[in-house]
Amino acid sequence: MIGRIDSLAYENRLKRLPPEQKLLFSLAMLLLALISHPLVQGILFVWMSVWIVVYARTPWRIYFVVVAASVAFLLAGSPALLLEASRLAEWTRDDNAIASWQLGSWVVYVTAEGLSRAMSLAARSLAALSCFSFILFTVPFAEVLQVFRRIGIPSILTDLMMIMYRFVFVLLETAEQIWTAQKARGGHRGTAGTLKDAGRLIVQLFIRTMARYRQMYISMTARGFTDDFRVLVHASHMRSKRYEWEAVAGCLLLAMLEWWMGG
Amino acid sequence: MAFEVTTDAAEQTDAAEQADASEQTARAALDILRFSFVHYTYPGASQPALNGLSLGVPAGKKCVLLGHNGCGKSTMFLHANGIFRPNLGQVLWKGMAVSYDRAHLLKLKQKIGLVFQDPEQQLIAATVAEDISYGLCNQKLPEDVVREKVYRTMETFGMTEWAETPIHRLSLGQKRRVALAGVMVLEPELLLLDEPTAYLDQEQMRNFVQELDRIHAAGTTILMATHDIDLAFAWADWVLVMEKGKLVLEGEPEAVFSRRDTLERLQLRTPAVFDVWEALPAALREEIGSSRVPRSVEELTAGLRRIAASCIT
Amino acid sequence: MAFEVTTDAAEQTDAAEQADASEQTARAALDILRFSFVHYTYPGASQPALNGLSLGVPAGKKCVLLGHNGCGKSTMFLHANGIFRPNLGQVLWKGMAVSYDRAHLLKLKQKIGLVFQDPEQQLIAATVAEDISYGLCNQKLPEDVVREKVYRTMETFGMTEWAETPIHRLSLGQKRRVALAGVMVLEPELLLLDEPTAYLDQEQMRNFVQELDRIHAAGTTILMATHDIDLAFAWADWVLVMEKGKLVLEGEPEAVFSRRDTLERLQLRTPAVFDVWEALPAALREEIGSSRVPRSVEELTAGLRRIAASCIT
Amino acid sequence: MRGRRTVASGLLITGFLVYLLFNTPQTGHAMHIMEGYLPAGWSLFWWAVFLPFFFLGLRQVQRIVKEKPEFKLLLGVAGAFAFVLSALKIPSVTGSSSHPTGTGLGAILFGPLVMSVLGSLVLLFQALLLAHGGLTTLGANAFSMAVVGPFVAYGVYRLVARKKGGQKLGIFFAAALADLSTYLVTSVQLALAFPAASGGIMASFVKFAGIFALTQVPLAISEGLLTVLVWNWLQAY
Repeated sequence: MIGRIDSLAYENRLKRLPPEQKLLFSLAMLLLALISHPLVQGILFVWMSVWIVVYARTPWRIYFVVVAASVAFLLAGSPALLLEASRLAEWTRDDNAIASWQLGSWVVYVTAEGLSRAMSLAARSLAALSCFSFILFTVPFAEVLQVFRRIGIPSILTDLMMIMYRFVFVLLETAEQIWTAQKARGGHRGTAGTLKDAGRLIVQLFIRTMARYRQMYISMTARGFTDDFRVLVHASHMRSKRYEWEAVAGCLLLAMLEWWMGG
Repeated sequence: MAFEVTTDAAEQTDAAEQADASEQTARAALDILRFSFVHYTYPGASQPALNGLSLGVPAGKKCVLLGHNGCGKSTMFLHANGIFRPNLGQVLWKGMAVSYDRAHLLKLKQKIGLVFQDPEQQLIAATVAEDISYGLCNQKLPEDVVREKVYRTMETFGMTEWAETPIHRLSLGQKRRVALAGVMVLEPELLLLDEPTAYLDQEQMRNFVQELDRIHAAGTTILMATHDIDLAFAWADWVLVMEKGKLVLEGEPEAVFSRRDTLERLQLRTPAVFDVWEALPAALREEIGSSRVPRSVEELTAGLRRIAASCIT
Repeated sequence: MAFEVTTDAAEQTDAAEQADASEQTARAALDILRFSFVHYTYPGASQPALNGLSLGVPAGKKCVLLGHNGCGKSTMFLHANGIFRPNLGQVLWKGMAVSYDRAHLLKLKQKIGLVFQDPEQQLIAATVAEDISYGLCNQKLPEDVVREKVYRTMETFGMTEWAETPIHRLSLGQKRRVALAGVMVLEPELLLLDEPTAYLDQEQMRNFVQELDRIHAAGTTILMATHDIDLAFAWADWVLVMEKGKLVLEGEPEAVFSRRDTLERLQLRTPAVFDVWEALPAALREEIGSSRVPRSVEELTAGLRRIAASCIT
Repeated sequence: MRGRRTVASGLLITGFLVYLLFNTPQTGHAMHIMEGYLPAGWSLFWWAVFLPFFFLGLRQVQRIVKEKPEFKLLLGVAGAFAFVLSALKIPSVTGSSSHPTGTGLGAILFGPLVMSVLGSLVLLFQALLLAHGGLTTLGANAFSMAVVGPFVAYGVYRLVARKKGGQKLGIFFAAALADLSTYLVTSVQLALAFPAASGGIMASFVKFAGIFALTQVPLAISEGLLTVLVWNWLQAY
């Protein structure tokens, strides 16, 4: 998955649209997703998925993996949301239980409210996820960084992010290489062996990271580093009437629907 | 003999192809490692890294693998010892299809030693002796056997005096040799090397090649990927050329490098000695009277000097 | 002319030394960069990395620096643009001693471009265009000037289509070119390159050398450290050889490579073409009639073919 | 009545099976609360709790950077290192795999406030490059992982390592407890947002904590062991 989202964002069909527009659009939708009714959330999920899979041409398999991972999270939390427990003595049937099990002196049961709460939570989460995914798959990280710079995020943060972004891929490659080399030398045998090998990898990676840092400091000095990492904000974007129209109209329609439903 | 493995059938006559095919079958028996129509695409990549690769590594030879960066050499190496598994096609070790269960894979990894391009990525432990022992420890051998093997290997490689040296204090040339020693301690039957001479200076290079010759003389088949055409010509018994995940040319060095048209298409140059030899006046070549193209500058200049000397006498 | 800079005075007569000395003074005026008796020892190291290094880089030439790994080449580069400061001795830029205050250093770094061995170490920004702009932004130039210069440079280097590509998606050859572009955008007068061709394949190497020739033709002095002796001979106007933190040999390529005894002591080989040329029968060399040793295999074979053709006619 | 009960029980068992099946590969990131999971009010609340720590950390970073500009580069590199660590699969003592967080080591090396800045950036990267966690829930996630975790690690390390020969033990507990505290805080966050019908917040906390204990306790032990291993090896260099 690592690097996959990054390269898809870089190759997506909506890459030419100004990143500010895309960010604003998805954040507005995210907000709506958090506060609206399940019906609106449902429509929102479908509509954003269309943006992601149809307009941006994100492979549906990848999008599905992201959604499935979130469903797994929802499922993981669902027992806590659905199951209620109380002492048999204190339990009364009229708790709206739609199912119940007796475990010794305890009763475990599911209420109608619990079920509807879990359902509405799922609707909200999936709608929000689709808005969030739209940013992931259509705005390359470099452009997120550019927007951060333009809206006045402190340079210390944007600098750190730039350095991190650059090094994440350098170090990932190194880590992968060490991992492969360990495998090639017959490593990763059993849990204890694998844990040890992971430790070795981390140590190697740490040493190499420090070496990289020292080299990078020297080469940055050679390039005139004083205290900042200022770079040119280079962007060649094109607005699209068609997409702007659809985004604005859709937003308005959904907001109206929400208002009409008594939001 | 040189086989040009081409999809453009028009380039060859059927008869020649059939002859090649039968010859290949005969050779297949002698190959220690064979790739048969192997396809592999990295997850998320649009282009396959191996696109129906078929090749054989003849047992007991010093083989060289040529090709541009990105032609699939490293991917091929990772298939050879079972780290990657083909999407399609198969890898054969001594004529048997590689099986991908744990036990077999572990054995395969011991029989096929892989030395990576960057020694930094391969050296795992803190000191030289520890690192060399890594592969042995993974085989769960008794400690005294491990100790004995490590010492013996360090002696052969002449590195006993650095045994306790931390890896990061070694020079690049030394690191390369430790990486090699860490693989050779497992006594593999086939040694795969990915650009082992990059960044080495003349002296380090010479030492490294000597080491390889010693290893080969002791009975190990070697396959080395390199960009150094002159080294390839001077050193190899057998040359393989890959492009875009396929084998495009294979054969003895002279045969391969005489396919100028193909090499030019691949933007590979020919060895300097080879070019000079071909450009020499025919009379001179006859006078030198070597039955084959000299493999190295030393060999060529020795030949030239010999005739100069004979002119004087 | 070749100067062997040796401490073993017995090797040379006094007269010759004096002649050399006066010649060196005359040349000093032409040197864009000069090291004068520079000593440097890394903190904690027992051996000095530079041990009284004196050398000059002649203005407007394509220079090559040879020497084994660890001979002090990289340390010398880091002294050249003022990142390291000599323990003893001085560095002169256009005849003036380098001064180590902030403002001067920043100017010096702009005039002396340094391209490191590993491009990963030099590239910092998220995309190609951003990275190329980094050095300019450090000079606090107005944004439109930066933009214009970045665009012009990307165009000259033929990389406009990758302008917005993240660095980690580039190939090694492309990364090397971006690193070079990021330095050249500052229009340095002297370009220092540390082993720029390692790991490159034939095609990438050819492109890179073409790029360097273009940069040189546009008026930049180049000093390249390399282990590739054949490339050095084919490409350089001036060759410097270092050992153990000292200059041991300098001069025009033919002169330097004819000092076989010294090179052998240093365990450096001579260029293949050079060896072959020297071994050719004298008659043949005369027939080819080149006034100087051919610099590359192409030049030599072209010469040989020419005489072969003239024999036929 | 009995039929309905059997069906319900069957559903419950299937649900648990699906849960275990899907959840295992995710364990390492199970503690990132996903986008949209928290109601808007709680998202905002956790952002408000998290931001003061973040700003304090940022001020400290800026102070150090002013003196030593190269510290910026070092921090960036360290952040990338932490991100790459979190993408590694390490075997958990139960046999499943998980991902180290490196929070413990980071807090010991850089101090908890600096780590809160670095940790939040790592979380942002995990959100944008790996789709783990989310934007609205970033405040809650950052509070548990980049604020509470590092502070606990730092405090525990200070407390235990002060005693003679307690360094290794200190490292182990710092790393393990940083993980555990993160998981407890996340459970609190979820419990507050979703109180149980009977028993309220406390009951809900027990339920959430119980679920994640399955994966998080072994993970915390693995992480503690791993951190000690790494620390020992680093000492050898």
